[in-house]
Amino acid sequence: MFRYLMILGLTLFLPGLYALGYSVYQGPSAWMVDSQTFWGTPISLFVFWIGLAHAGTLLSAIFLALDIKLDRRTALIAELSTLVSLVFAGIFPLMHLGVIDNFYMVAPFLDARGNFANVRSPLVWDFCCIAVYALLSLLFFGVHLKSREIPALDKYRKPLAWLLFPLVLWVHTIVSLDFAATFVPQWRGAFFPVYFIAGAILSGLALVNLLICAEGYRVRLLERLQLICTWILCAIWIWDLILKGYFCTSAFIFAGVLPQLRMVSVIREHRLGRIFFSVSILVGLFLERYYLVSPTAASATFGRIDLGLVAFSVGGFMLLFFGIRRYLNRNMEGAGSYFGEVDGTDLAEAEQEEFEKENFTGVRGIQKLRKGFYMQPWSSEEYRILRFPLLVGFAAAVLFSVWVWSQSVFANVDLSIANVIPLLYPIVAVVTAFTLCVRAYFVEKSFDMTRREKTLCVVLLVLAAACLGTFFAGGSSEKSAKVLDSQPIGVDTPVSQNHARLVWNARCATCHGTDGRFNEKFVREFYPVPQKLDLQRLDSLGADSLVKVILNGRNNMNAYAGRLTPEEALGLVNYMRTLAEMLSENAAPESVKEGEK
Amino acid sequence: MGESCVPEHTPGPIPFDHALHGDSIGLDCAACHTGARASANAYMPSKADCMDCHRLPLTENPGIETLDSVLAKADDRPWSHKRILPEHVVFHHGVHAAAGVACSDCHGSNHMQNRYGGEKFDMQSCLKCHRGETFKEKGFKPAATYCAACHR
Amino acid sequence: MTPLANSLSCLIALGCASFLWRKGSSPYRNGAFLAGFLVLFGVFCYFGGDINDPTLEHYPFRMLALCLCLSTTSLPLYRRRYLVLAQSLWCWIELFGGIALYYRGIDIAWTRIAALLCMTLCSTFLSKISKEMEFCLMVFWLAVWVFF
Amino acid sequence: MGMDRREFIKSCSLVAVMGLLFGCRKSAVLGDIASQLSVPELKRFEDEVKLAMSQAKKSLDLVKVPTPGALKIPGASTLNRFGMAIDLDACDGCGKCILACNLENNVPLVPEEDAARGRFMHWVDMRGGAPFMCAHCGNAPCERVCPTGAANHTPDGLSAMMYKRCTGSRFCGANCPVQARKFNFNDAQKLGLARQFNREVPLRDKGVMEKCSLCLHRLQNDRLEFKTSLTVGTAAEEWRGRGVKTACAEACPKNAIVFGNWLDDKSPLVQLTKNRVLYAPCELAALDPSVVFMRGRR
Repeated sequence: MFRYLMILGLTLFLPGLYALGYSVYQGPSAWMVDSQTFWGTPISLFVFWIGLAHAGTLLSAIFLALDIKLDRRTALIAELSTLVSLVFAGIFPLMHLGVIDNFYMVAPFLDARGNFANVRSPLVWDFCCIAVYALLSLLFFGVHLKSREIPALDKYRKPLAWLLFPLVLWVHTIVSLDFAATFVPQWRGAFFPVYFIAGAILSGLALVNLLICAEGYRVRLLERLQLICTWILCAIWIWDLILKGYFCTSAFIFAGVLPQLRMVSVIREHRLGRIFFSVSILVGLFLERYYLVSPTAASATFGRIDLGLVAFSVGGFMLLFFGIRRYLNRNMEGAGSYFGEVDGTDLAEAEQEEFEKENFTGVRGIQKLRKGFYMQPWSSEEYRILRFPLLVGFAAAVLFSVWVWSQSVFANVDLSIANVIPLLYPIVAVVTAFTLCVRAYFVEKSFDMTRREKTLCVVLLVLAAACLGTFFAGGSSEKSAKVLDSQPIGVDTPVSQNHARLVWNARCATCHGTDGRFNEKFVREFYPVPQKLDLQRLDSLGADSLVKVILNGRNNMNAYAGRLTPEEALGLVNYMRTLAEMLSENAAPESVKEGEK
Repeated sequence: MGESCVPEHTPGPIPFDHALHGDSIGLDCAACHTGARASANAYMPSKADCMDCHRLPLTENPGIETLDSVLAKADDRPWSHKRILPEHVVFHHGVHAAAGVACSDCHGSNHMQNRYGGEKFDMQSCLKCHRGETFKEKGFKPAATYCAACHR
Repeated sequence: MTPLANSLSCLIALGCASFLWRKGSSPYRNGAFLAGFLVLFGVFCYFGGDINDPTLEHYPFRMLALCLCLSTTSLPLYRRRYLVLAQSLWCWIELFGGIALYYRGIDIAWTRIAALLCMTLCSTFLSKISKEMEFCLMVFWLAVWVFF
Repeated sequence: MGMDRREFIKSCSLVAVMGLLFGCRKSAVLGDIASQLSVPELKRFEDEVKLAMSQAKKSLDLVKVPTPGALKIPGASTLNRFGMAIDLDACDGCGKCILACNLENNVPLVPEEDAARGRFMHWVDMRGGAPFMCAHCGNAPCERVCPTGAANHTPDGLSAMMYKRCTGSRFCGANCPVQARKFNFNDAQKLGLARQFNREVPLRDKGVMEKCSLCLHRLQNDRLEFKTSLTVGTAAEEWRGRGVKTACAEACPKNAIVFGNWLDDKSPLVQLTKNRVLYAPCELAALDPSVVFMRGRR
């Protein structure tokens, strides 16, 4: 089964890879680009895949955090799909850049040049959120896998889930702000955070349901949630319609109307029917994002490259996801117990029914209520584990804000707290998770890693360090090829007194001195003493003849014809008058001084 | 990373010693490197610039005759160097000199021994000085640090 | 939106809250109610305010969050947890809606967010939630809605 | 362990392939061909301006705005705020400003298919029969969303664009309410569509945003020269950018484009707009634009 899916994925992936390569080579003109926003398919795909990436953490973490039970294999499938989706969600914003080599400039680290990313930009928030989300999802998945062997790790899952719960919502909120914070009329929407989260949850659910179908079982809870989500999304679309008079009919049909067929039991009970609902929802949501990202009538049409990019992501996802599934099935001991090959489908279903009953009818709750169920605030196990790391995380976030504010880049920028808030939680989360890991490593005695895992950790650390180093160092810029030799002659325009002064100091002061007296040191040793500068002499010679002297030279005076323009020479003559005036003013007291001697 | 500055002087046939031409005889750097105090670039002297002084027999040193003969045969523009700053960087040599930055602050005093280059300029070192973090003892006024002051 | 319509909206939210999470109600019922309320709030906004006013963009969602907050008081179990979550949701909508509007030149309602955040933190300390406490909470939310 | 090594080598080679993928965008082989191509003739630039003028159709919705004052960003200069006013009564839409701008700023040509779509690189457009360019908003939306800070404000009122810092996310273009920003979809140098008429302005690479810079280079040069030639005795004098004109203002035969300093009473801008009614595009009116239109007398 997985093998055929992989082959299908591969057949989609290979032409898609060509499209990707061509896009990277050709740049943004390769695909359909909206005439107003300059964005296009890659950003639609990014929003789509980041939505799908919510499946795993949403289901696994949020259900775990909220005590809604989900069996292990569904949770693991969901978590794995998150990781794989994130890979593709990460590729598209990267490849859509005009100058891909400069992508590191988006990271809010100080670089060797002393630059800093503009933390006011939602794209910077995006970058941080997605990076942190990917890291923590990987960690969550790893802990989940490992907790089977080392039960001690199980108690870290819930704290991590609570950490991921806001993060997963945060990520999509930030993605929505990419749109909502702009002036594009079609993206007016302070409600976009909720809208995008609803869309993401729905697409995530649809993806997990689809994957579960591929595994050959079903989880009714998720199917129901999926149906309910379509209603809520439809309600949001209606509000969008009220607000802007804009409605994506195709999305409404695919993701709003068709899934309602689930109410027909014949279709619901058939596996193909269930696959149909999920696919229809996914198609609908992709179309929705597509029309959202390209709001104005496109000047180009959806072309082969756009299709190729879609194929690349879909095929790539299938290839990677089922590849990993197959790999895990083969190479991991007891993969069955992870991914449920041994559970019978019926068993799971029965189990599921029970969970649902418990969760939604409150049977379990009433039992607990009878027992006098009550928990002191701030006393839960997960909170105690999370307490110290959270403190470290918050401290780091505060430090980061202070550091950002002190960046000189923001000296001319009206930076407000609203600009930095979106960055804070990802920082809290990543630092907290890191501290949690360090703590777990030292606290848990039974915790040890196999050699391969250790190598993996080291490789990851080295990669991370290499990334940070690259971000810090930045690219180099091409040096100018200009060769400078002697000063070229300037344009012959009238020169100001100030300019004349500069010319005088550079060209004349060697002999004549900056103040119009002689440059004693130079003249005394080598050169004939030049004529004294006084007003009478200047007047008697006249400006014209002085200009000629400067340009053509006389006696010991050199010719400057090739090096000064006539206007510059005239400027010098004028400046000489000023100097002479200054000299005659100073002469009187000095002659008195000499007399005293 | 960084744009290290290594001026590539073409060692012309003309024997030249900075030590003989500098402060000792009352010459300013800008006398030969015209534009150093006045324009965007500091230039190299042209032959005419040399000949301003050297058309007269200047000293009784034994080498002066060979020098004069070499000079007479030399190119119009005997020296050149490469501008190593990227095209998008605006660097005005004159404005720095006018602000009171001494030549040796950036270029060191190695050239007095006729050793060139080795200055390391990168954006970080520019920025540090502009922010007033380096050369504190010189008391320079803090300079512009917004991007468009130096880039285009 | 006029103060009158604003007050009216919180009454609507209060009325709607009583339909949620009834004992023995299925998730379908609750989901349908949520979607229905959202449409209702949207229609209310359309008639109650100027649709071109940017602050109206997330108004129905704020109403929904208020409605959820109010409805949590009648939950049988995990009341504190859902109380905190519902208030966080409201905070979330206010904060990120505010940030989106801030980029279009409208100031963020910091007092409202701060009040909600304080209440969210405080309500994590609530032990058994008595009838009086329920009432106080509801009054607080309505006050935040109307006055801040 | 053998397995490990294989895995390691595999991942290493994967990284190398990725690196190659990235590297080939600017590889030496491709770069060399680029530099040897011929430069286009002036005639083509003139023709393109004519073509763009014939395609211009967008009208402008103008609303009244007050005279721009000092910028409201921290660290803003209280002496300078450069801007322009375009006299709609004098302008006859001849389009000389567009060509002047293109030549001054080395604006590249576009390939035919882009021209057919109306996707020109011109910094000055014709909208509603008058030149239209970036308004250098005091509260610029493009700068707020630029992730790298490549679009940023100078203290004296220019919305500047640092091409080397630009990563081409095109977020600024999306957020500009009047679409004054142009994206370099093509490698104009490689396609032989760019020509450096003016050595003072660098050619832009493929994949970066550009827009009217208010002839930043002229202001920069003037400022630096002013500071260099400032006599020591009169240090109190500050640079006000007097005497600088943008290329479009210089080229306008009717003197309908006035460049100057909004905060300098001696500036022609202040003097000529004194008795006029100022307008700005309605999308920008709330964003404190520096480039405005004037029409009618007060």
